[in-house]
Amino acid sequence: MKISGSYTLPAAPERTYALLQDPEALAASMPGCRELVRTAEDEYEMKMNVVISSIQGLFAGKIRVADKEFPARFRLLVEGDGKIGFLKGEGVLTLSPADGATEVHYDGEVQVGGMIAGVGQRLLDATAKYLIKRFFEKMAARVEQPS
Amino acid sequence: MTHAITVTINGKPYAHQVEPRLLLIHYLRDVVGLTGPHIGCETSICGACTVMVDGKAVKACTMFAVQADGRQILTIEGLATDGRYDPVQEAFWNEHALQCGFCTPGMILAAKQLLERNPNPTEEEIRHGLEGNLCRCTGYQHIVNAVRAAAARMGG
Amino acid sequence: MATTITKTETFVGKRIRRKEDPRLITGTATYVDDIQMPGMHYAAILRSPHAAARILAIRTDAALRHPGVVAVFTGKDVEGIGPVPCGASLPGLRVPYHSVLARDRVYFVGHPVAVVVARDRYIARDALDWIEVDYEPLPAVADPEKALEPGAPAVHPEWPDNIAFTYHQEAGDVDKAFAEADVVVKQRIVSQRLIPTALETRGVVADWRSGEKSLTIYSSTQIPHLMRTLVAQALGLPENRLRVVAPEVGGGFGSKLNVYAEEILMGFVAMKIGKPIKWIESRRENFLCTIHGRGHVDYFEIAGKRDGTILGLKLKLIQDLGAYHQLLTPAIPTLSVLMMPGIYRFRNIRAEVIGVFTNCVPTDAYRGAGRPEATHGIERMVDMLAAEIGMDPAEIRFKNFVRPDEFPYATPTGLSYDTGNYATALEKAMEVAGYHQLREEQKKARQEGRLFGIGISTYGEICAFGPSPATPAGGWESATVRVEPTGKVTVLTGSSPHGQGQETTFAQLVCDELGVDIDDVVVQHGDTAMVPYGIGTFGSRATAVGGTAVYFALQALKEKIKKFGATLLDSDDVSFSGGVCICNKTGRTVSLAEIAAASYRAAKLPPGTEPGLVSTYFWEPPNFTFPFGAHIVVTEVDRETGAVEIKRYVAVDDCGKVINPLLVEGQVHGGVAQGLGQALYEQAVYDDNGQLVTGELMDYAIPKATMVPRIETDRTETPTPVNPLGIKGVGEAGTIACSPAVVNSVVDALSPLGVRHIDMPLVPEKLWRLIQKGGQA
Amino acid sequence: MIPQNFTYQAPKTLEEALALLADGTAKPLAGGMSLIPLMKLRLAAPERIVDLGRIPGLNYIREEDGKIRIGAMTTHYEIETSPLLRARCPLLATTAAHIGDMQVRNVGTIGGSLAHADPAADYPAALLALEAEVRLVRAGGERTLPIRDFFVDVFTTALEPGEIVREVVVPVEAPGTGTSYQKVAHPASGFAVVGIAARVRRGDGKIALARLGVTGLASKPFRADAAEKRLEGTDGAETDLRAAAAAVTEGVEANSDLYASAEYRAHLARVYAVRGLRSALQAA
Repeated sequence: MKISGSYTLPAAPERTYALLQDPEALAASMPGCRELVRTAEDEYEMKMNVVISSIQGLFAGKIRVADKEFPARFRLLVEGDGKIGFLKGEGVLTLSPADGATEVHYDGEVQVGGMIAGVGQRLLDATAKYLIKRFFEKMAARVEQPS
Repeated sequence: MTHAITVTINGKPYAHQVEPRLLLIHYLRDVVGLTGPHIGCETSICGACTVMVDGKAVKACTMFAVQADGRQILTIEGLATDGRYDPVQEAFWNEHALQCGFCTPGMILAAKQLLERNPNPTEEEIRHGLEGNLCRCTGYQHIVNAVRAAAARMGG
Repeated sequence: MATTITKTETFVGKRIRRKEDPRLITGTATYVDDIQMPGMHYAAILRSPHAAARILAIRTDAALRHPGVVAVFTGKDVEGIGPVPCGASLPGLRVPYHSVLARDRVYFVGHPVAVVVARDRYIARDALDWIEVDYEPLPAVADPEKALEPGAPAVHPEWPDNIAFTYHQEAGDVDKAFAEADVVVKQRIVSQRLIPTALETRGVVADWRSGEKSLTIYSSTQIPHLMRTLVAQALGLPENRLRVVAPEVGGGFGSKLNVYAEEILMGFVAMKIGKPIKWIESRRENFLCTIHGRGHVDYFEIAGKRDGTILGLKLKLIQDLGAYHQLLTPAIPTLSVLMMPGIYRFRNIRAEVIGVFTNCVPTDAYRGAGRPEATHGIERMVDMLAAEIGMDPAEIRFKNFVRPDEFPYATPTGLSYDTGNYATALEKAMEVAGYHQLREEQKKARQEGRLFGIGISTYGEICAFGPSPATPAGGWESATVRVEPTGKVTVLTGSSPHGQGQETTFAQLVCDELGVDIDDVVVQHGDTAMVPYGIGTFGSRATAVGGTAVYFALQALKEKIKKFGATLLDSDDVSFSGGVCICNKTGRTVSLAEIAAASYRAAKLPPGTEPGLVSTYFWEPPNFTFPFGAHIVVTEVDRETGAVEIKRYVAVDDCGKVINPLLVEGQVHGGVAQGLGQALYEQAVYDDNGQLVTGELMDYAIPKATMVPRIETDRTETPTPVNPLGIKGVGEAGTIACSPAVVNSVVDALSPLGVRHIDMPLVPEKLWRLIQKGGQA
Repeated sequence: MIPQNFTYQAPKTLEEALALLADGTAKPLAGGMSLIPLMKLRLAAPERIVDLGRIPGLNYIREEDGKIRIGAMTTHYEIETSPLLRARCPLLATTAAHIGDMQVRNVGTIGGSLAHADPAADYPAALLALEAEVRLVRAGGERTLPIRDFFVDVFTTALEPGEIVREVVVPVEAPGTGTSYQKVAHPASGFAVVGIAARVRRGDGKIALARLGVTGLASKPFRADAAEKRLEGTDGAETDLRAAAAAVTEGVEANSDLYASAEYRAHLARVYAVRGLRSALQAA
C-alpha cells in the first residue's frame, strides 16, 4: 500500500526535524505507543497498543532512521509484529519551510500481513490515513509546547 | 467464570453453565447436540447458522449463548411438527432447492421468516430476503421457486 | 407369451425429488463437524502469516503449560510422515517436498507451522496465540508472470527459475496456417485465480483404536478411497487398517478432490494421543489453505480467413501453480490444452505450457478444472476473429463447427469426440433467446446510446473421467447391487457424492431394471469399510461412469435373478421384468422378494450358482464423453457506473441422456452461478508480498441470490455411445459455458466504444474506465 | 472463529450499565453485529463486556413534540418496518432496509451501529440528511449532539469513554419533503461503496431545502454542504442536480480499496447524488 500526504507542523524545520526523531516526542505521538527504547544510534524498539474503536492490536516493533539530511529529509523504517498481523513500512519525510512552520511531506510504502491484511482490506487505507493524522496532530500539539 | 442460562429450544427447556464467549451456534451444536444449524463463515455473511430467537431469524454464530438466556429458540430440527414437514421444508424438497444441503437449514429458516412477514413475495423480494444466506450449489433459482411454491401452499 | 406382467412405473427420465433430502431439510444429516465422540480432542493449526520466510525458532512452552493443552506438534515432530501427495506426473516435473508441517521454511501465507491439540476447540484456538515463532521474512513472488522474470525471488531455492514444468503440444502445420491467414488476432487472456468456497469448509475427525491398530478418518472429501491409499502411504500404515469415511459432504467443486496435509496430520495426532481428534477448517483457513482454481495467463493467437474459416491457434499458457503441487495441480493446464480446439474443425494448433511456482496456495481442480479456461479462451478468440472480419458471432460458429457426420471426431489434440450436434444446440439457444430480434433490439438500443450486448458461447467439454490410461488414478468406477433377503435393494457406489444426488439417480436406474419402488432402494457410499474400492465424484463422471457401473452390475444381477426364478418356477424359459420373473410357457410368476428370499435360503441352488443376490461391477469406460451446448447472454452496461445487468440468460445444454431432469437443471443453474461469479465478481487477490487480501467472505464475493438472474434452460439430447445409458455428464457444463458468454456479451455491449477484450472479473470500475477511454477516443 | 474470553455483565437498568461502563474499560454490547465478528477474528478482544440487551426501555420509536425519538436498542428491522417512521420520516426506514441482511437487521441496533462508526455504514447518510441529534449518556450526565458532530473519523466518534448512545432524534418530515437513499453495495460485504441520502423540499417552485448525507466515500460520513447550497434556490432541473452533485466530492479525500479506487468512488458519489436527488424530487 502506497501512502503519501503532508502535514504542517508549527515550528521551523530545524526544530521539527529534531522532534520527529526525538524518542520522547515519538513515543508520545505514535498512536498507542507504550514503550520506546533506543537500542542503537537512530534505532528504537517499541511496543504499541493500537486501538481504533473496537479494534485493538498489540504490536512489538522497531523504528530506524536513515539517510539523514538535516533539516530537509530523512528516511523512516518501521516494523511491527503482533497477533493480528504485521506491518513493515518505509518512507521518506521531506521537510520544507512554510511561513515559520514546516510542511512535512511523507511518501512511502507499507506492507501489511496476517489477519489485518486478509480481512481489513476495505478500511486499511482509511485507517492508515487516520493513524498518520493522529500522529501529526499529537506532534503538532507537542511542537506548540515551549521547548 | 461461567453463567447459568436457561433456554427453550424447539419447545424443550435446557439449563447450562456457559462461558461468556461461547457462541450460540457452538452452544446449540456442541452442548445441546443440535447440529442442524451449520457454520460456514466467521463474518456473519453466509447464514448457514440461522436459527430463530424469539421468532426472529438470527445468525447464531454472531450471538453469545448468554445473550439467549431466557429466550425461545427454534432450530431446523424443531420445524417439522408431529412428523409433518413445514410447508417450506416440503417445498424445498419438491423443487430441488438444495444440493449439498449445507446451507439448507439456514436457508429454510430465513425463507420461513420471509414468508411470515410477506406471505406473497415477488421474485425480487425473495432474492432480497435471502441475501443473508449463501448457497454455492443451486444458483438460487430452485430456492426461489421453492419459496414461491411454499407461499402458494400457505395461501399467500 | 405372457401378457400379465405388471409394468411398474418408469423412473428414468422423470423429475423425481431426491431421496437424500429428508435428512437435509430436517437438519439431521451428519457432516464432519457433527461427529462427536467420547474423549474427543480438538486441533487448531498455527499458520504462517508470511508468504516466504525462514523459521528461526518456535516456542511452544507457554501453550503447553495450559492445562487444557495436550500437545503441540511442529515440523520436527512429523519428519517420519508425509509428504502431501501429488498424483499427477509429467515428463521432467519438479516436485517440491511437501511436508505436512513446515520445516525450516514457509512458502505461502497459511502454510501450517504447528498443530495444537486441546481438550476443547476454544482452548485450541487460544493456544495458537501462545505459540511464538521467529520468522526471517524473505522476498516473495505472487504473480506467475513476475515469477518468470530474471531475478525474481525463487519460491524454492533449488529452482531459481520458478518453472515446475514446460509442456508442448502441436498438431498440423501451424506456421503454414498462420502464413496463409487473412487475419491473425492476438490477445492476452487471464483466467483469474478463484476460491472454490464450498459452503462447508474442510474438516477431519481421526479415531485411532490402539487395540485393533486401526485408524478411521472422517473427512469432507470427494475421494474416500484414493484418500485411504494415499494417507495410509503417508502415515506408513497398512491400508487395510485405515478406514476413510466421507460423511455428508457440504459441497466440493473439486476443492475436496484432494488429499491435504490435515488428513495426514490428524491421523498422526490421533495415533500419538490415543484419542479421537477433530479439526475443522475456519473460513479464513479455507481461503488461505484449500486449493484455488484457475490462475491462467494465456497468450492466444488465432488465424483465419476473411470468410470466417478458422485456420489455426497458438497458445502460450502460463499456469500459476502456487507453492506446491497438490494432488492434481500440474495436470490441470494439460486439460486446457486438450480442449483448446473447442468444437471447431481447424487442425493446426500449437500450445506451450509453463507451470510456474508462486508463493501462493496451490491451484488445482475447481469446477471445470482447465476446461473453463480453455473454453473461455477459444470462445473469446472466435468472437474476436468474428469482430475483426465483421461477421456475426453465431455465423462464424456455424461455419466452423465439427459437423454431425464427422463423429467420432479425432481432434488435433488427440481426443475422440463421441457425438455432437453443435449447430442444433446453437440454433435452439438462438430460437429460445430470439436472437435475431435481440440484434434488432440492440440496434435500437445503440441508437439510444445504450450499451446493450449479446454474447454467445458454444462449448464442448471433456467429461466422464475417464479411461484409466488417460487419468492419474484409475478412471473406472465400481458398483455393487445387492438384493437383500426381503427384496429391498442396496447399491454401493464408489462415486461418493457431495450434493449431486446419486442416491436418487442411481436408485432410478435400479427401479427401472429391477421393477422395485424407489423407496425400496438405498444407495450407500463414502465409507471404505462398506463400499468396494472406487474413484470418486469429480469431472462430471459420477453418473456417466458410476451410473454405468451400476447398470452393468444390474445386468449381471438380472441374469442371476432369472436363474433363481427359473429354478423356483421349474422352467427353462423365463423372463424378468417389472419386478417379477415369469415363466414364458405357463405365465406363472415369482416376485423379486420371493426370489431374493430363496437365494439366501439357498435350499435349492440353481446349478453352478452361488447363494445370494449380489453383483459387483468395475466399469472401465472406453472413452471420455463430450457434452456440449450453447449459452446466450444479454447484458446492458450502465454507462455512468460500469455496472453490468444480466437481462437474459439462456442455456441450452446437451448432456446426452438424462436420468432426472430436475437434477440436471439444478446442476446447470449452479454451474452457471459459479461461472457468473468468475465473470463478474470473484477474484483471489494476492498483493505483491503474497498476502491474500481477499481473505474472507467480506471481501471475496460469491454470488448472492440477488446477483444471479433467472436462467432459462433447455436441452438437446444426443446420447453417447461410450456407455449403454447414453449419459454424458452435466456437473461442470454451466461453469464452462457461462463466463465466455457473459464476457462476449459485455464486450459486445462496449464494442461501439472500440473495446475488443476485457479480462474477468468484469467489475464496474474496470468497465467504467474503458467507457471513459472510449468516450475520449 | 472463536473469540477471546471476557467477563460478561448484563445489567438490568441503564444506571447500573452506566456505572459498569464508567471507567471506560468495558465494551458495551448492543446488537453485536459488528463487534462479535471482530471478536471472532480477534481483531477485538475486550476484557469486559456490558450487555445492554437486558435493559428495558431502550427500544422504542415514538413521536414527541414534532420529533421522532428512537431508542438506541431499536433494531434495524423495527426501524425499517415502523409505520410511524414509514409515514413521518420515511428516509430512515428506507435506509434501514439497506443494512446488511434480514438476520442482521433483526438483531443490529441503531445505537450500536452509530457507536461502531463504520465509515461505510448506511444510517449515517440518512441521519446527516435528516439533521438528526444523538443523545449520549454516561454515569452522572448526558448531552445531545447534532449528528454531524458525532462522527470524528474512521471508527471514531465523539463518544467519551464510558459514554453510550441513548437515543436518536429525527424530525417529522414537513409535507412536500422528498427523500431517497441510493447505495452501491459492495458485492461481498454489502457495505456502502457509496451511499447517498437525499432530502429535498420545494417552495414556490424552487428547491427550498436540500440535504445530502454521504457515506462510504471518505473516512467518515459527511454532509455535502456545498452541494446543498448549490441546489437550494434552483429549479431542480437536471443541470442543477448535476452541478450540485459535482460539489459532493469537492475537497473530499475519497477512500480507496480493492473494489473501488478513490477516483471511481468519487465518480460514483456524484452519479448517485444525481440519482438520489432525482428520486427525492420525484417523491417530494
